[in-house]
Amino acid sequence: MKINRILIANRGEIAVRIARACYEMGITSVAVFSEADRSAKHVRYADEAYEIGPPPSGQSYLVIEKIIETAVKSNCQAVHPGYGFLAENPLLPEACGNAGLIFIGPTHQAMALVGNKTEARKLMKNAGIPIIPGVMEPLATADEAVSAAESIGYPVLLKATAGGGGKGVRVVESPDKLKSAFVRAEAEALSAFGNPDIYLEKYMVKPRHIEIQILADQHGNIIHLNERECSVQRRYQKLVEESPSCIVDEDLRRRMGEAAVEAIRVSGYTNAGTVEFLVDSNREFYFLEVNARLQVEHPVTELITGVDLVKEQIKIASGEHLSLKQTDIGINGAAIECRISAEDPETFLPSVGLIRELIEPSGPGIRVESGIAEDYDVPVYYDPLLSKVITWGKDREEAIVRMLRALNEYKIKGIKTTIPFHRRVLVNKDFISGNYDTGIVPQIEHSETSDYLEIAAIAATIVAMTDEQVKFTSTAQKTEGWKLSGRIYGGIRSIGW
Amino acid sequence: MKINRILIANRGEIAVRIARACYEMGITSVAVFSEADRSAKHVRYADEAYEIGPPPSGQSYLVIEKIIETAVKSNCQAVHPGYGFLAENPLLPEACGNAGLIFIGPTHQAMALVGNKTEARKLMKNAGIPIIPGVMEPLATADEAVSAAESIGYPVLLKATAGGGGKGVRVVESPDKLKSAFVRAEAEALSAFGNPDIYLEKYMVKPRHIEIQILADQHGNIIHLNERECSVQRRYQKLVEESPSCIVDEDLRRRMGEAAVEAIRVSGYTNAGTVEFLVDSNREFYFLEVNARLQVEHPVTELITGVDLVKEQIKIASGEHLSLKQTDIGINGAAIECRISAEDPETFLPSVGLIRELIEPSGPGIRVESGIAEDYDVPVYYDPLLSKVITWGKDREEAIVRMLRALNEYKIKGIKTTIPFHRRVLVNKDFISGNYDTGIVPQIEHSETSDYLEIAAIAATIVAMTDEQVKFTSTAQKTEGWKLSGRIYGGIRSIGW
Amino acid sequence: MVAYVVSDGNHTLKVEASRLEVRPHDELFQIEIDGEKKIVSISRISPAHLSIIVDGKSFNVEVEHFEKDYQVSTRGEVYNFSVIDEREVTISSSQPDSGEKIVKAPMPGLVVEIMVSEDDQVKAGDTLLVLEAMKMQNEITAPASGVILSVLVKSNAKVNSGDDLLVLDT
Amino acid sequence: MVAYVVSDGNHTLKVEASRLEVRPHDELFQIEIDGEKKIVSISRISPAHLSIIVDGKSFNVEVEHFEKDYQVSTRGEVYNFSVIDEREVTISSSQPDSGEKIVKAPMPGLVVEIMVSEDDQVKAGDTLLVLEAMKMQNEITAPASGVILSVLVKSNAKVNSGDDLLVLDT
Repeated sequence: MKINRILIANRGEIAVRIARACYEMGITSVAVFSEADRSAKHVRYADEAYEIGPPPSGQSYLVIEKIIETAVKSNCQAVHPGYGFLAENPLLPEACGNAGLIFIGPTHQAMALVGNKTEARKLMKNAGIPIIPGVMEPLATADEAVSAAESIGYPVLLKATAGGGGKGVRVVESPDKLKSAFVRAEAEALSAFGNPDIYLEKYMVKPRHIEIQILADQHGNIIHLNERECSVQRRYQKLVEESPSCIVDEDLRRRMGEAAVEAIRVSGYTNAGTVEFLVDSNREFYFLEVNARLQVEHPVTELITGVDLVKEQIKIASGEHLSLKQTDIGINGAAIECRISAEDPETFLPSVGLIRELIEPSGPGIRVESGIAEDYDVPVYYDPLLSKVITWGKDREEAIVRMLRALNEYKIKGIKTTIPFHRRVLVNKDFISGNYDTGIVPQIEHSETSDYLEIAAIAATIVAMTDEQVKFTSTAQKTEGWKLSGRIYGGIRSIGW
Repeated sequence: MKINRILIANRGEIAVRIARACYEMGITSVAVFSEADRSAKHVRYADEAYEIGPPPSGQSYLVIEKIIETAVKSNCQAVHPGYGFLAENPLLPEACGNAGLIFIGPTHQAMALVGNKTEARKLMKNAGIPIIPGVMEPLATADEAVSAAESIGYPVLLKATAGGGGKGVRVVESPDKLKSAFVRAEAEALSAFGNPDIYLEKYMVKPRHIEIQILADQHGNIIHLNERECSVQRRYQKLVEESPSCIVDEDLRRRMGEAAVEAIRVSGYTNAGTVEFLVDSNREFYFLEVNARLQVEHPVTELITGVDLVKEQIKIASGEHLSLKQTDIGINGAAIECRISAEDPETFLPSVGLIRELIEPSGPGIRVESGIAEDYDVPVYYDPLLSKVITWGKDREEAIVRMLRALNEYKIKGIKTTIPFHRRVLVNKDFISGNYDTGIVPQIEHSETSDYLEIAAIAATIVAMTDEQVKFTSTAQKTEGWKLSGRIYGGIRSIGW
Repeated sequence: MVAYVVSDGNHTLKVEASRLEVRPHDELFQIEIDGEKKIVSISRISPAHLSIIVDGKSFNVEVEHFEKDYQVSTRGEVYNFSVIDEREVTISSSQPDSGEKIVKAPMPGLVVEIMVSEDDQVKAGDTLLVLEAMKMQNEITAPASGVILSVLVKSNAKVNSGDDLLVLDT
Repeated sequence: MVAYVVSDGNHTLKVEASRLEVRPHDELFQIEIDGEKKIVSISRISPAHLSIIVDGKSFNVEVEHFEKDYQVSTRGEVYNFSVIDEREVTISSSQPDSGEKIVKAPMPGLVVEIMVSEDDQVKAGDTLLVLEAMKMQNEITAPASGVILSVLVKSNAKVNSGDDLLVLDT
């Protein structure tokens, strides 16, 4: 079925990303927005836009009925969920099906199957894919957890069967702490996912997080698009991703790729998806989970393969056969992504407020995926991800130095962002050498240089001196409702620091 | 010799482009600027910056002594000329050599040789490279021109031997107009180049302009990096360029590539250069000239080959062997460039003034090379090129639709630009089909749509209504020297339309 | 309710607008355009940059103006309007076909050459002077035949867009 | 000549500045920094964005400030300064070690849970309340041991950065 109109059930950079793909395919894009997002970039970018409720996402972006109602009312044939929000909730594809809408993603059955961690583990084990040693069923009692941990050996990881995003996850180092950790994990899982089921697996100390991008059509054709390394993580949140991985050679890539294709095949999974693995220091890989959606980090794969994953998603959802064969997929150079968030770069505390000035990096090998604009007021209600910078280089070294250049060029004024943190990652010697794992973030130090201290002090003095001398008569303007405060007053508005 | 510091003898987007390459190579970039360019982007981007004179380029960017003096004073080892200004003046490489500086480009001898059109024609003819039928020596008298035209057949083209940029060029359709055209061309050549020599060749009606990018090291290694098609021209000025060309197949590419490599070899030419050809409707190609510099349109080649031409230039200049072999050069997808100029998109009259708001396009497959920034006052003294948008696609169709998206996203407020013109090129059916030649520009029509007339009228009304109601008290601020006028007043500042 | 007459030369629209509601992130207007009523949501991103949603259609609109001359662009289309408050609309007094005509600079630039002087006879299309801007020489031609009454600029003068250059008696 | 004391906690610099000349595209200042004199060219790109050239070195500097707290960044480095007019420098009266302490919101957010109430005894590091912002729950902890004198916010309240949350007697 030819898709002419797509409702984008998301906001921020990914909603803009999808609207751009729609434009390039001649498809009408339909945005939805909460009251807080009336002037957000995705609303302005889309061809159409409909309000779906108050600012909290529980009353807007997460309300399936409103999404479906808007899609039907605006004559859309399909719904793209992006990532986050409803993207991995099987009730959305189910509701789409009931309303005669195409869901751009897997079937609700396949999504439910891979979303259940213990079911997915069993499936993969039966398919001969290595899994992390652990129990195969949810733990009925804390005592079961104790005996399982005994046989596997500490440290162990407690995880919610229905989990995701690090919630309901606890590392347990020794037997004395297991029972209380189990009780707390159960409570957290119940409150977060409405399902208290907990299972247990071996805790891998500082593995590498490496995932395989998959495309699967509705006719049984499945290909993989190489790996992404996402080991730069903080509290299970990825911060920097790259492709290819420094430790994946052709043989390992082939083996992981085949395992990922098999994982998708046995799950009956279609559309774009990602099979996540942990890789230990012996370069043995273990199935972690299937991400049943487009990933935040999909652009690094796009840059080295030349494939537009969002367009492929739409083509697959409309019933087309994959136009690409496995042999069409190569690796051209290297790509890195940094996620730019509205957070303090030291404390990672959120920072919201008005973007007073915005200068995006450009020039050779730089791609920006952004959900913000100048004069945009970053709301407190949603994920702090503002944008992503992705660089391409003929090799990893060039991609890294381009990323440093991009981070230097990128100016987001009025709020704090994680740009300075990313700079520190990029100059970290373990990161540069490629010899790093998921333990890298705490080791990244703020290597302050006082090289530019004098220049900075001179600049501060000039601004201090000028602000004293210039008497702005701007109150009248401000009350007229212009969003000009940031422009008019030197740097006076500065929520966030 | 390792190059650690480079003086960039240019301004605008190309100076920024070169400074970016320097950053990525760990090289200190040294900018020069006229009084009018103190706050220009290239000055702010470079590590160091030195003023070299008053605004007119004849008193600043074109003064070789000032360039050399600044390079020596700032301890640079090398000078990069960019394009335009002194880039093809052999006196600059000669002066560099005398001052012990590396010139990033060919030797002054090779530059002088290819810069003399009649000498270059003789050289190529002797090397067996097809040239456009015409005389082999400068014409001594108007009568010589008449008899030469007689034997070649009208229309003919009069060209300055020392020429470039369309100056001293006249098309003559019939014998009665030849003599007076010859006199005027001679006068124009003398005033433009200090050399009145004129030659004559067959005027090719609506050929395609296709050029081959070359890299040649100082050790005799020469490779080509495929063709660029630059047939979208207005008064011999390229406006849109693409690679690969729609009419160049593998066989033609190999033959033109070999001819270009041979042209470079017989000229003793080193560094990056371009061999321009005209291609007729029978796909026969004829040598036009060698451009002894980096071209404005070099990014389209970079996007399909993955080679950073500026970095290669610097490596060649420092004496390195080419790290690339001809077999390393492939074609990955397709790329298009649009040159964005400060000109009225209908009349092409210049438009200068303050850039009040700047939003650059981004997302998949878009690269921007820009010399401007928000709050920058575009000066009247220099070339109107503001920036370039280059898009990459897996095929030409994707590159075209991405360019349309980029042009829609690109907002340069306060002055007029050629963005609307480029939109019209991109939707022109001859351009889309690939079946176009250098005659395309006059055929590009302004296909006005009134689809958005009502929305536009509503927007104008809202602004008119609001401007009446809001009384800005901004005079005080303006006199304080802030460059905020554009921000504060709706759209009141608008030199240029 | 304020009414404006908006014209791009080919089309003339009467637009009436009244603000219905100011909300935290937008303003609602009732617009009557050529007799048709619409409710329109306007979010002012910056003074010259509006987000408009009407009947679910979303438009990013850029509006620049110099007095009553507006340039409005959206979705890649550019419209040049005159916008006049209905109360100010009077019978337009177009410039008379004959009489004194002031030739103005169509762009900023440097006067590099003046081809005419006072009392010269010129034909429509004759080059009067050459303005250089951005390395391009631009010929300023006579809009009609007539006699040069006065030349208001000198060689090497820097002029801005709209500056008076010459007076022509036609 | 104005003098400021600029400090980032580790370094304190005395900076004196006087404007020498206003030129069309920049301003020249004489700067004396820790006794050393320099001529500095400043071009103000926007209020918070300066181009500085000194001894040929070119710096793009971003300056944001809230009252006397400055955040200055250039070439990827970020400095946090206090900038005080020399005339205003007095013996700084630091907050007393004991007594009433106001716990302020370190960021804007929603108060999702309050763990303490009036007269509660708390230890340094105890969680006092949870602020949610951008889908993250952030625990606000006691800066010192003491007794809660009053709780100034309610559950579900929206607070801004710097708002008072509780008063603690230490």
